[in-house]
Amino acid sequence: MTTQVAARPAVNLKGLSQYGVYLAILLLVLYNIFFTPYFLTWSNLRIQLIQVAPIVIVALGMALVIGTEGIDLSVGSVMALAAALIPLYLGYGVVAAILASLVAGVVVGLINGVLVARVGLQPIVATLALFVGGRGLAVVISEGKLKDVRNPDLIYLGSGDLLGIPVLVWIAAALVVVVAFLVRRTVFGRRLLAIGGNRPATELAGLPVKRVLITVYVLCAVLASIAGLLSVARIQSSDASAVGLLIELSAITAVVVGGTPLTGGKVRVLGTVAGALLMQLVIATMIKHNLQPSTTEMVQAVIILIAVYVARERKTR
Amino acid sequence: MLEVLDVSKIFPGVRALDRVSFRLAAGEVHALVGENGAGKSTLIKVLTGVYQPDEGELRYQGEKAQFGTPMDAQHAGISTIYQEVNLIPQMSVAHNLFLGREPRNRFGLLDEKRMHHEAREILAGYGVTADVKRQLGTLALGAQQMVALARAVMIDAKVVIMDEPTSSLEPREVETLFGIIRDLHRRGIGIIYVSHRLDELYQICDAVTILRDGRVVHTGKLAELERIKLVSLMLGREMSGSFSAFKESDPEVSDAPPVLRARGLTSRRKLHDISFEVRPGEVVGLGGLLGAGRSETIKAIGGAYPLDSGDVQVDGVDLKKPTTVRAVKAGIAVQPEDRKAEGIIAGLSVRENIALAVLPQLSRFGLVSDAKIDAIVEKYMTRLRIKASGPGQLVGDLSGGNQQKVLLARLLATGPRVLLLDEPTRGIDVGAKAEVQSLIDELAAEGLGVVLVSSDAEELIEGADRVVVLRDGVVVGTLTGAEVTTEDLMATIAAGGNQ
Amino acid sequence: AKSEDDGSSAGSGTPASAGAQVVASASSGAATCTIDQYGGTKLDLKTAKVGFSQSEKEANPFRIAETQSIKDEAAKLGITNLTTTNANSQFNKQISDVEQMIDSGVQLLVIAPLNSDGWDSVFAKASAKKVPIITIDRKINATPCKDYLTFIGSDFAEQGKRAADEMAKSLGNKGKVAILLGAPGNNVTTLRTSGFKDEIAKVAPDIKIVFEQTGNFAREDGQKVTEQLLQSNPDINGIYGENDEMALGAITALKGAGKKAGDVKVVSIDGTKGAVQAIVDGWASAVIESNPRFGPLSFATAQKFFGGEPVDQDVIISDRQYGQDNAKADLASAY
Amino acid sequence: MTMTLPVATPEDTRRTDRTDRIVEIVQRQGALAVLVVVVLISFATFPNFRSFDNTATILVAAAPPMLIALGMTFVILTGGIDLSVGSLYVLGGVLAAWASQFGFVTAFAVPLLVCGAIGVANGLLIAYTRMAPFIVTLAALLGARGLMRAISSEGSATFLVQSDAFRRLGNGSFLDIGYQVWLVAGLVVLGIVLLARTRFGHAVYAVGGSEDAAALMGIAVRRTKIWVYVMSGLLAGLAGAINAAKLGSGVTVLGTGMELDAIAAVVIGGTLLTGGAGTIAGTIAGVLLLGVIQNLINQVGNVNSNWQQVISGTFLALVVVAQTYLVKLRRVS
Ligand SMILES: Nc1ncnc2c1ncn2[C@@H]1O[C@H](COP(=O)(O)OP(=O)(O)OP(=O)(O)O)[C@@H](O)[C@H]1O
Ligand SMILES: Nc1ncnc2c1ncn2[C@@H]1O[C@H](COP(=O)(O)OP(=O)(O)OP(=O)(O)O)[C@@H](O)[C@H]1O
Ligand SMILES: [Mg+2]
Ligand SMILES: [Mg+2]
Repeated sequence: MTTQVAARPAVNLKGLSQYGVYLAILLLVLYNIFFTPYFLTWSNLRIQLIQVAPIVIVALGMALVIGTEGIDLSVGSVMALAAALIPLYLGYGVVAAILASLVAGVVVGLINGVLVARVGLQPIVATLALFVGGRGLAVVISEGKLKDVRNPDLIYLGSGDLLGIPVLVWIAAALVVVVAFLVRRTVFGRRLLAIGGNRPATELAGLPVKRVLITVYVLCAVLASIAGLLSVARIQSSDASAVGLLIELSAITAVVVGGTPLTGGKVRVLGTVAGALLMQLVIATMIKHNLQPSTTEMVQAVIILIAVYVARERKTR
Repeated sequence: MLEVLDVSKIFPGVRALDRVSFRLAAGEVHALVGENGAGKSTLIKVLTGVYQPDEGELRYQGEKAQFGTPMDAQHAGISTIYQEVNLIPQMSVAHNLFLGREPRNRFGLLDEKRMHHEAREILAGYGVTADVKRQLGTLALGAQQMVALARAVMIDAKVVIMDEPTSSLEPREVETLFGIIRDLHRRGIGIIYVSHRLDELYQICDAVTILRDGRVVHTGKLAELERIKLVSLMLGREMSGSFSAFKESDPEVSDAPPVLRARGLTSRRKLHDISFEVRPGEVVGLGGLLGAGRSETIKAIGGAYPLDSGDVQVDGVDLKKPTTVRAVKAGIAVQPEDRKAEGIIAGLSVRENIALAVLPQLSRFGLVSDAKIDAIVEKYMTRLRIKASGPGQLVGDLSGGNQQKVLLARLLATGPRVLLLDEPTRGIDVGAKAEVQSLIDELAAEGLGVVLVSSDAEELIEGADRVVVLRDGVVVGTLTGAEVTTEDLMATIAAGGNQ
Repeated sequence: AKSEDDGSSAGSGTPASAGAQVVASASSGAATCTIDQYGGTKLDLKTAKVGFSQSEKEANPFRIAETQSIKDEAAKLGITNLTTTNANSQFNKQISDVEQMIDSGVQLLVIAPLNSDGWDSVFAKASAKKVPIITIDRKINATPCKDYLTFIGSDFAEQGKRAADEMAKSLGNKGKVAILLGAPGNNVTTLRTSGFKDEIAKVAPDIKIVFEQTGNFAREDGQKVTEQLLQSNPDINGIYGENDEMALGAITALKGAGKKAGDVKVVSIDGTKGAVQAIVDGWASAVIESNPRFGPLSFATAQKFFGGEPVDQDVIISDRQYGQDNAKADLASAY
Repeated sequence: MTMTLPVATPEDTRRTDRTDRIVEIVQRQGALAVLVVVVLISFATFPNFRSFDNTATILVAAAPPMLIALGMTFVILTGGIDLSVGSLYVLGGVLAAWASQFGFVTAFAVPLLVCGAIGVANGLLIAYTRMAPFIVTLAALLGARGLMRAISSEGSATFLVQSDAFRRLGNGSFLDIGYQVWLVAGLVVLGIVLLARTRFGHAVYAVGGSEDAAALMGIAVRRTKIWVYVMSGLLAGLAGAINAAKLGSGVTVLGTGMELDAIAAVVIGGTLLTGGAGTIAGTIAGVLLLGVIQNLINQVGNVNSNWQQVISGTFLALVVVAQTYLVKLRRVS
């Protein structure tokens, strides 16, 4: 029936909701250019990109999970596990250490995925268990000790440059491209969105829903473990009790502020990157102006609300 | 009594109501008809305060009225049964019945005893005998619809509005409903009645208003309007002959080996040793009352309902323990009963919805090929005459009939051997219904096996070559031949009960 | 598993005696407490039921050394009935941990409190059963010898003050300094900040404190904040880290920003191995120690108390400090 | 985050009501069943666990989380979530301690007013802007914590409780059970009555069951939503206040992760995160279960703090999986 598409009166509004995050970033950058000394320098941009990289990587995985109408609280614990394993296996070389930490991600992802897809737990609860237990396990593995890492290859990942741009940023950018490609161009991406849109319907259509869901949780955990190992490389030490603390909230915020609805069925990869960047800039601005934590927190609250309000889905049906 | 003048309602991109005027007289049963998406439900929602009109005004009992919320309308004496059961499935039957107006004791607390007692009494009058403490969701849809009806009528209403109340009722329940409507009619209560089933309209309605594309195209006495004329007005084009699009002639059913063979399907208490087979080109109907287990049978074959025993064969190959994935691979395509909850993915485009199940075939190394997808989407959109602004339109924005066609397109794209269709024409208008029906014929003619479930007895008789009748999860008979009538079907169902 | 250091770290075990706590003020005029004043009965510590409540996870060198020291000393003294709990940084859990130990009949409580206030309900319970409480490392704001027996620990304000002295010395009394604050709301943070600021104002008014941001006592946060700091205040001369972890993070940030050792003076508090090593390497100027080895002093105090001798109400330990002169030599005794 | 669970599947109409109800009770009160089993085992194993004092300690410690979980139950029943409760809890405590200098009544009034107001803000935003509750209350979590830090000079100032009456409420007892426990018990009973026996309670279930249907049935959906967030805010503030009374000061280093504990307790208690089904009795069992686990770990004694987390996490997973299994059993049988 609806052979419609009569002139859309709300074009401007819609544009605003699509590009709200980018607009917010622009405003914040403009503010900083005028009011923050030394803001417009390459070294400053570099620091911001380096600092945001781990959050972006975690948020990418989170966006995939949220696209299936799920949520993953365990990402911080996965980072801790990955971090805890690195010093243990660094003796075999950097490749072994990285593999060990990725395996940790795979295992956690499998557990989450099976709990969600097969046992049928609600994602927030399924991942809560590993949120609590995972970090404990990581600290047990590391015997509660912070361990310095000196392996030059690993440290290169965290603080080296390639063609003038930090390796860390290259890696994050590459992962963004991969995930964007995954969502837009692959069968897996389409299936993921379909599950988020209507899981019973997807199941009845004969799609391997459980397999896709498990894969999504594994991907999310593996991305988190990459973030974990990169954090270790950057801090040049492994501290299982601290790495990735509360990152789940930052990641979820980045995803949602970036315009991906928590109700699933839609993933905005670039928006997610922008969301993370926005929150990073907010924090950087607060620190540069030497504001108190109380102010920082309240301003963050307001910015999250405004960004999400602008980007919220208008209910049309 | 209740009147709207020049009301318009605009949704982003659609003018759902365009200067509609409508008048309900006291004691009148007024039919509201129109194609899917004509604006019937929207008009009702405007009348009852769910939506505020963008233009025009509302008059109630001679005075200008404005309802901010459905609650306001209810207080004013306008009671509504909305399209699709709108009750709370997790709550008990009694709580649903009284929600928002529960009886209270002198401490202001709910009087559960009284509530249960009264609920039992009221529902008995509607032929519902289930335990009122049970979760509503565990009742058959028909019973749920009766609860919704009871809820709407039990308040002291002056106007009762019913949006497609019969789409999930069985014939006996429809009779009960009509009894109630006649009673309301006698008491001088105005009734607005929306339905796609034309027979019903002529049975009980006095007046009719026809909507098309959000505009009123006709209003007047129903008796003065011929059926054929009514349909033409609705569709905006001439309709000729029969309303059922099924071809009269029975196609040659070959004695080729069956494409689908279900044997001894049994599932805890719900299905008992159900066996039947479908040959290529054959349409097998599943008959029975609501709750007979037809939907479960279909889902079981499609791998979506757990079986305790029994097996399913496609082209002689056994599907060991059917799962949805295996069933689709083997060539079984299921169109579920509940389009919104289990069928379409409303937030995705027509294109994505159609391509969903065949993505692996349309891709290489896991990468989708846009060209291939476009080709297949184009093919089915043309073939099924899907009306959408383009392949990119969200399915949730389509009319019911077109949503149904998108769903069919998804099934057909998988290149199935057997189609299992559960209520394929529920809630879609006569035009779309005819299209879907002729499509079923066409597909069968191409050699597909089709299983058809429909609560509409006529559709079943005309559409199917053979009807397998179920009752309480047991096969109680099979009707074959061109001479089968609705009466035969009813008789078999009834006889099944006496065994 | 095989770590980077396997094979080379054979000699890392610290001798138990190294770095033992020393009481600072043995001044005879200080207030004391006896078992008669406090109430309770004499008993033999060996057979007594002892409870130790740790506040934070054993996930950093300070807490690990602290808990270990209590356990080791108990084992050494032959105390068999020691219960330990850990509140995982949740204050309410620490309160109920302690209450539960009182319920189960402990006769001596050693508490490393997470917070200085909020102990009312514990005191009420403990005083009803006359269980002596020794608080270690952080002081509780209450009446000694009544609510609790005694406090053993460092003077945090004094630590801040000493850090300020070292900072002033290494900067030659002028320059711009940034503070990496500890976790907000923590009285360690508060005291180490006020001690530092007051002393700077007194001894080196030409030193400007231009930047104060929290690093939550964590290395990563210390690094991140310092990175931002170096962008907005490239001319910074000194960084005061309220613990070693943040200072080490700051040093990583300094390295990342292309600074050389000694360009920016770093002073911090705690005395962990990593920080002392940083002095040896030239990145840090000084580290004020906060000694976590509370076991021997705690049990010695308890033994005195149960034996009827008076004990000081405030046992302030003297913290050492590490600088260029002694860092190398004392590295082994850092924790 | 609201996963669609198959909530109600059609069941055999012929099944007798009684079996239906017994199975349903076991399913619904799975947490209670687990709690009973755990308590019985602990009774047999740990002599100290049996003591009256220990029980009283568990109950007192469970009082503030119980209030928070009570509010959370209402919120989750409507299909929402409230992440701000941990922050409101700390804020409530700090405000109560500060306000106690003006007397007993203000010590309650101030935190209730402020936390209630934040609840109103949560509710309004969620009801009127259709923003996800998760994100609105996440912002409130940050905002409330910021506010708490702002009034306590970045958390460094601890207000001491000045009112003796207020302090007594925290540490006094009646029949050897703390006043707080009585207060909480009273509120829980009120909550149960409110949920099961009033129109508001039924509206809460209806909104969680199906928001659209509830609206069409004439339920004031927005008002119901606003109220549950107000209740959640008020109860979190009250929990903070009674905790401050117990501790004797407005401790600022509390409350992180409290919201997740509350959510875990509610879910362990059998309430669906999708809303529409669940009971307060289940929530109580959930809170007590978490408290008992904590207590048991201490009873075992000398468990490394890091293992404690591992054990808690594993236990949580086991309980929830067991719950789900019970639900499935019910569906199949
Ligand atoms: N909330 C809404 N937002 C946007 N468009 C809407 C909304 N509700 C209805 N529409 C559109 O308004 C038109 C009229 O819809 P309505 O539901 O009133 O049709 P109907 O006559 O009841 O159809 P049916 O017979 O399928 O029930 C359709 O084009 C529909 O897509
Ligand atoms: N609360 C509900 N919400 C959505 N759909 C429901 C609900 N309750 C039942 N249904 C659906 O309605 C269908 C009809 O239920 P019923 O108990 O009559 O069994 P049935 O065997 O499917 O009936 P039929 O033989 O007519 O197909 C069920 O298959 C189920 O999918
Ligand atoms: Mg309609
Ligand atoms: Mg059916």
